[in-house]
Amino acid sequence: MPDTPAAPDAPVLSVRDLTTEVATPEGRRVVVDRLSFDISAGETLCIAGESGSGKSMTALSIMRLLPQPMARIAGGSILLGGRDLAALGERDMRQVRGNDVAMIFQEPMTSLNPVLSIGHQLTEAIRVHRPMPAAEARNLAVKALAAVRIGEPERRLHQYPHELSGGMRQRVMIAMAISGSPKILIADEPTTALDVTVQAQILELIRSLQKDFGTAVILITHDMGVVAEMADRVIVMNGGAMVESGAARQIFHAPREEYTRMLLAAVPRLGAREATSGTAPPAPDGDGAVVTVSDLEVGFDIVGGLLRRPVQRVHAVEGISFDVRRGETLALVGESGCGKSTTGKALLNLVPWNGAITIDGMPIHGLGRTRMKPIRRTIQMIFQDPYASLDPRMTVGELVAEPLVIHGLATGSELADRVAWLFGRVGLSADQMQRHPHEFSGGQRQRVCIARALSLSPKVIVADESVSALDVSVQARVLALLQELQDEMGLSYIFISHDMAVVEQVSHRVAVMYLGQIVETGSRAQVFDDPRHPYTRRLLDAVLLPDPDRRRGHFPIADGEVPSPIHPVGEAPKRVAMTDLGQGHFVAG
Amino acid sequence: MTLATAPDGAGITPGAGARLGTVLSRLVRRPLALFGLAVIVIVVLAAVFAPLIAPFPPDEQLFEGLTLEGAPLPPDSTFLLGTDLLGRDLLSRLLYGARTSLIIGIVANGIAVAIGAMVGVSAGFFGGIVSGVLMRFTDLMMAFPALLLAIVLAAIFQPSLWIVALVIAMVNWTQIARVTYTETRSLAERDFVEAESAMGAGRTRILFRHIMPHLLPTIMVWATLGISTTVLLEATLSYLGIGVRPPIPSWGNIIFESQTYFTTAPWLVFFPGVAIILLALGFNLVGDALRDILDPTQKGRY
Amino acid sequence: MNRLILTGLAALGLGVMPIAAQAGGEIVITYKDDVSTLDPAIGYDWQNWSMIKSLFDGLMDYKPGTTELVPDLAESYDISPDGKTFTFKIRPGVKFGNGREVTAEDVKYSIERVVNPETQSPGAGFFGSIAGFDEMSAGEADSLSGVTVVDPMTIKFELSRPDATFLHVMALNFAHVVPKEEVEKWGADFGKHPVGSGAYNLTEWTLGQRLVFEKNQDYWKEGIPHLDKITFEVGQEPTVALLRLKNGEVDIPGDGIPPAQFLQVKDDPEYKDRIVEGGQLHTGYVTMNVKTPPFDNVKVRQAVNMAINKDRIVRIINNRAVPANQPLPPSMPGYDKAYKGYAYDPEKAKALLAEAGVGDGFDTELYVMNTDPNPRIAQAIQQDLAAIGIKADIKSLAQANVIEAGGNGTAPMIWSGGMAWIADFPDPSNFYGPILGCAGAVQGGWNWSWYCNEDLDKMAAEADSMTDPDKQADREKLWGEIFVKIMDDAPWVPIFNEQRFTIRSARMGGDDALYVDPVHIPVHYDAVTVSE
Amino acid sequence: MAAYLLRRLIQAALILLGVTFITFVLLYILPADPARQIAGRSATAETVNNIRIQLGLDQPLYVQYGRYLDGLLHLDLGRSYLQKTEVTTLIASRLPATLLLMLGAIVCELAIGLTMGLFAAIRRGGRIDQTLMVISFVAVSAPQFVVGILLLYVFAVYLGWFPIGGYGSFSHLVLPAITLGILGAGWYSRMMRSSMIDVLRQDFIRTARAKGLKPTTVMAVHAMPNAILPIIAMIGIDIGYFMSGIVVVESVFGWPGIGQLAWQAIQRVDIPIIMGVTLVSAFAIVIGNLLADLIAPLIDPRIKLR
Repeated sequence: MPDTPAAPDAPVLSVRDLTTEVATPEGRRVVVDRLSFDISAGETLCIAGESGSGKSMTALSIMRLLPQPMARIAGGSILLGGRDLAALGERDMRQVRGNDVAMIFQEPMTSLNPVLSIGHQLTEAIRVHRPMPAAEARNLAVKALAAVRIGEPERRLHQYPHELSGGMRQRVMIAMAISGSPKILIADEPTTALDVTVQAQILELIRSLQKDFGTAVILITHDMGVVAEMADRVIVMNGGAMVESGAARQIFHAPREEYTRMLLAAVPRLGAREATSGTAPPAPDGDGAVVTVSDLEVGFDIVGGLLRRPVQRVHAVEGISFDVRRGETLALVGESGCGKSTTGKALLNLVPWNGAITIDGMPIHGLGRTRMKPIRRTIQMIFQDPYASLDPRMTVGELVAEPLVIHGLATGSELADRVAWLFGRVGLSADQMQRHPHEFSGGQRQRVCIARALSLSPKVIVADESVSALDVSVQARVLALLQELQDEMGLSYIFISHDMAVVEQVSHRVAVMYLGQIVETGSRAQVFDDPRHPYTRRLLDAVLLPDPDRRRGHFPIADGEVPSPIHPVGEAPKRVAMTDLGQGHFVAG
Repeated sequence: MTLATAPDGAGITPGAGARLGTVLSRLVRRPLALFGLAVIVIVVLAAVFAPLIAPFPPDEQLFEGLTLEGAPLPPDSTFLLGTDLLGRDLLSRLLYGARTSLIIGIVANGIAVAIGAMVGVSAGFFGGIVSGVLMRFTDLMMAFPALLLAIVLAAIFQPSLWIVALVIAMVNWTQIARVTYTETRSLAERDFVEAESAMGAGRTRILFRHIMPHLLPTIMVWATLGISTTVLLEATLSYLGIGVRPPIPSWGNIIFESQTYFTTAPWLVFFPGVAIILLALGFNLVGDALRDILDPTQKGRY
Repeated sequence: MNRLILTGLAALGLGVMPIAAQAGGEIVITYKDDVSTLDPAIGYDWQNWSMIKSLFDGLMDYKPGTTELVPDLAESYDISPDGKTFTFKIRPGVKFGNGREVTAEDVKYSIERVVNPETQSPGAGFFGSIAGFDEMSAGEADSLSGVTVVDPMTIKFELSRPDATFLHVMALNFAHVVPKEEVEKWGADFGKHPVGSGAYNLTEWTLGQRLVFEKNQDYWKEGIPHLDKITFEVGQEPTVALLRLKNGEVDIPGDGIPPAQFLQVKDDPEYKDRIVEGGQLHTGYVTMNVKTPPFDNVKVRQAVNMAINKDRIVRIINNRAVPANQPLPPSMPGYDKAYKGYAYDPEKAKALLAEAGVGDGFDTELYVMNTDPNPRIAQAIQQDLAAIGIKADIKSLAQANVIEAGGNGTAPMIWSGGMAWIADFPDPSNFYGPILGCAGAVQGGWNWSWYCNEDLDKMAAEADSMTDPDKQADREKLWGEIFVKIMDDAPWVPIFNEQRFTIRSARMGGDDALYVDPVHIPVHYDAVTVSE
Repeated sequence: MAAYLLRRLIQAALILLGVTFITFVLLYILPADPARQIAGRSATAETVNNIRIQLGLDQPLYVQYGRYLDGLLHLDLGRSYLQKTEVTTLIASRLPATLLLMLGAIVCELAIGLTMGLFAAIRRGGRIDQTLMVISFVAVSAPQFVVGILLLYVFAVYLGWFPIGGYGSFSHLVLPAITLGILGAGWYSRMMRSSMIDVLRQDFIRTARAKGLKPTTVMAVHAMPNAILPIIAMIGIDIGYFMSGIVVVESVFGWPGIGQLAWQAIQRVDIPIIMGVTLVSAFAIVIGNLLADLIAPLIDPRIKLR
């Protein structure tokens, strides 16, 4: 390999035939297959692909942070300024990490050390490659925090990760990454775990930093919206190999490969509902509501003092009312902490609450486990994280059979038949029943959850962020499945989500929640076409469109922390008053 | 906590027998686990067939087993592992002692783990007053000098193997209770437990089917580590008069009886010591392997 | 607590031994247990016994290394013909550590202090023969009517009954003289701040670590003590003490040679000359509760006596004892040399059991104290009993629990080791009353076989009233008869008489007998010397 | 915080009360008579009874206990039956040595155990790991007496590096502390290993490595504090274990700790001393646990004291 002189137009990083293997009990498996690409200064390269496509492995290969001892680079080269990172010793590699190439990770919650202060983690990153007095490093740290638009940077230095919101932590991660002025910044799904508005801020931040520092950015994402928003060039990966690469515009407007087209087709697009959704919302029929909620309040006490009396109260849900009719999908939309999931749990009596809820005509307030049991056959729930909500020690067959066993609905061969049928219904094959959840992909696991929820033939399903952790193509298929089941069985859904594009696709009616209260509610058309509440508009603005020609442009990066729902005991937050805009469209204020 | 599945899982899961078979075959494929299993099997066989294998009765004080000055004999062709301070054949005593030590190691430790896990799990799972009462009681017992309890029990009851096991269990359960308590609390917060509730599963079911199995790894560590300390604790109790009744041998009391002689008769400490260490190691190796095998999420990982 | 010298030769030599030329020097002695108290009224374990003797003096003492009584604080004494009045003339000019002279008042005060129930002295019972004892110990009188201060230097004891052992009693620690003002100053803590008229003064006591005795410069005996300073280091494992001895850091391991190292040391040419062997007034025995079937049958008890292989038991403890066949140790006056006892004969034992109707054997319990080698000895006994069909469960417990089980009669059999009777003074009576007489066969008593023979009690009373020194031989003979009669009833199995073995550093001087002194255990601190 | 401390201290007081009560009841039903121990073997039944009355042992349990509690309120633990000395004096004289040995032992345990656990975790599954695991088992299973004497033989008698037992200087402390350290290290190394393996899997370790930090820094600064958290609770428990005394090691090394005092008292049913030592060790356990709970938030800021 000839030495590449550092010419102005020469690529900063040049990857050639990179091959990475992982050892499995079944033998070696190639996870990155002869991948080659270049990236120049100031350029943003997006590596797009779904889970298992090898995109993260690529990033870890470049950083040489592959999980040891199972994974290794099996071939190829990674040229950075004339050095081949793939062949570099660990000691030299340390000089590269953080200095030449920096990385930010998907999970800001777990990627920062919980026991070290922000200041420590930041100054450490600064001083590791440039020894300097502590005070000087502190100044640089403050500057770095300011650069990522964190307010009161001085104070933040003394804070710990758990005291910051997810968005803030990701900013700290970015500050840490840029503090060494790296030539290349690798961002592995930097916004996936964040709320939409925060995601928009972070992307905006990366873009502006890149502009200021001329850093080359390798952005790894499964979200084609993010790709469209950010990429100069795109690499689409599947199964470890590159499927297609090219300029962003070309990929989005003239994809050459079938896989790319499929990927793009699966992306939910805001405002495209007529094009994708074949089913029109059914007219609300006359037989009334399956679920009615009125004046629901959920709060948690924070105790303290000598006698452990409540001193503060988290007002998670603060007096909301809605109803859901048969065959209807009501979407509860909002960002983390707005109370939408808590509402979902209250519907199943999983948290203590006040107010009134009736499920299929039965009031459920104060029902114990036993008396609640029959009602659970009417209402079921699908959780956000299909992996966490399936007991990892049981086989999926057992898991799907469980509700039937619990309710004593089937035994023996009847049970087996029923489970097999459910498997078939959600698109899984019955011979997979004896496997454990971890042996399945995310989409398959969510299908297991759906099969489980369906097993009792409920009338209502609460779907709590049920598709947000899935790849787009999988997401589309799961959504289609839900749609199908609704059409077939007349199910009602309470669809809890933060993703406006998805919500637009599936819902009949929408309720936007903010700080435990509903700020706007109405039919899908009303909310999406005529959003009245500023928060609704902000949510809509934050949605990324999978089209590089329609980039959102400027989004305020302000250090916006959501106000806290915690109040001292006896001080309830102010209830918002709803204004009726007619035809079921209500807005706060 | 059992390997078997509920009867209504038929057709969805393989039967218990089949599963035990798979577990065993997986176990045997790991060299370390195989070694551990072999040690345990040998000890169990030694215990069961002690009357057949042992060259002498374990409690016979042989005239030729002591020198004229009353010193024990080092290993030779008659007494393969030497003799003890009363002229008894050490090998025979070790073989019979395996019975006591296995029972103590498994039963006493088992009871301790069971009580500890029960208290910890109940406190962690039910919370509220139950948790308050149980954990304060645990604190109390932890702060209480165990030795004193043992002495009083010794003076009140007829010391027998089962009393010994009970006393050891009383002494050892508190730490396990603490550990399982913490772990249960975090398990109870897990999503899948909530999912089970949402589905209508009763508390019992959640507890037994969904929480207990996850405590297995932790319990396994404590159970295996506890083996050797338990065996030695029995020896301490022997010393206080609440151990197994002499002349019944246990590995622990052989060591304890002769530890001051270890400079003059090292075999009396060395052989039982090695036996205890090997047994503990065996249980630990098998425990480690079982933990990996029984945890489906670990399957296929290195 | 007294020991009689076995090697009569050494005892003879000692009487004429000149005071060693070397004076001065310091030695180190170790003990495992901390010293509990140095109050002569309280201290009653074998460790503090001789320490107290070196800090305090009584009216009587023994010649070093022997059991020969000699006047100590008493210059002379006089016994009335009826043997009921003892008058002592106190040596003038003897001073307490605080500088005050010892007077007859002090003697009276000291003995009344021991008898006073509030002192809770374990030695009160020894003064039972003094007139007025019962009143005082019942709390009805403030003083002993039988003790009179004749003049500041003369004290008179009147007894309620003749007591041949009274002079021995006056040599007991409990009769040692304490200064009233110091006792009152320290109150209950006197035991930690002892002030006496002995050869040494306590100059340092760091609890749990060490005690330092320094020579009493004003001591009345010329040239005594020889040593300037003794340091007692406590809390030391005997095994380690031996290591330190070998290293030259320790002069005498107070707890003796640990059994585990005994043979090693004994056979080591470097050390075998430094080992001193001596007898002690000790018998190890097994009691059988004569109130509990089947031990209520004398044949069963005799069978047990025949079943136990004492030679083997002696071998187990490395021959550090001699097999015994009667309660009295061989060196005790009254020991019957002709008596053969029950020979080891399992066959005959079985036959006796059959005669007693328990030919198939029976189950019983053998209580034993839980320190080595006692559980081992118990196991040897257990095996011997098993050979004749008696299945004995061993209950190995803490000392206090065994004593309790013996005293309340729940223990069918007890091996006495570790708590065994070591005589307080060299007189056979000391081996009878509490442990074989009717007086001890009560709730909380020390007669663990609950053997009570009224006839023998009468004989014992008769023997003890023979105070005339000329009748000493008759008295011993009478005692010998009593013990032989006891053996006919066989409430005990005498197992062995233990020998004492001590080791000393090379620089320690003085006669061997001083290191196995029958009274000053382990060493006669006042009399030993050190070279350098 | 103040409220938390106050509540914990009240809890502690209740636990101590419970411990004294149980101990008292146990000693009450224990078949051994302290009066007989005091009276000695020459005593008549009358004398024994007399002593029993003087000590109030003839009173019903609740009266005796009430009296004990009353004394406790005035920090009076009573006088030893056999030594006649105040229990507070006896315990106080042993306390410095016990505390010192405890400190030394915990330092050794942690130093040896954590290092072993750390290396085993880094080399998980490798030969070093397996060797260390066997060593930890030997350590857990080894009798204290044997380890103590062996160390004494090698380092004090043979090599002469340390004194043969005793108390007073740092060099006296080394061997007993190491003896206890070796034995405790078996447990700590196992705990450290599993805790460390957990931590090394965490994302933030990858972040730290991505910064280009040296492996030692990653371990010491990022992994250790996280891994050590579950171990702190264990130290709290250990404190109690050491405070109740380690008879064997104390006597092997001639260390004037509480253990020997307690052991003698138990053998002779010296109830005031047994009660006193029990109380002190229970107090130490309670305080140890409290300290562990107080230290935890200093290491992990996520933990809140409520």
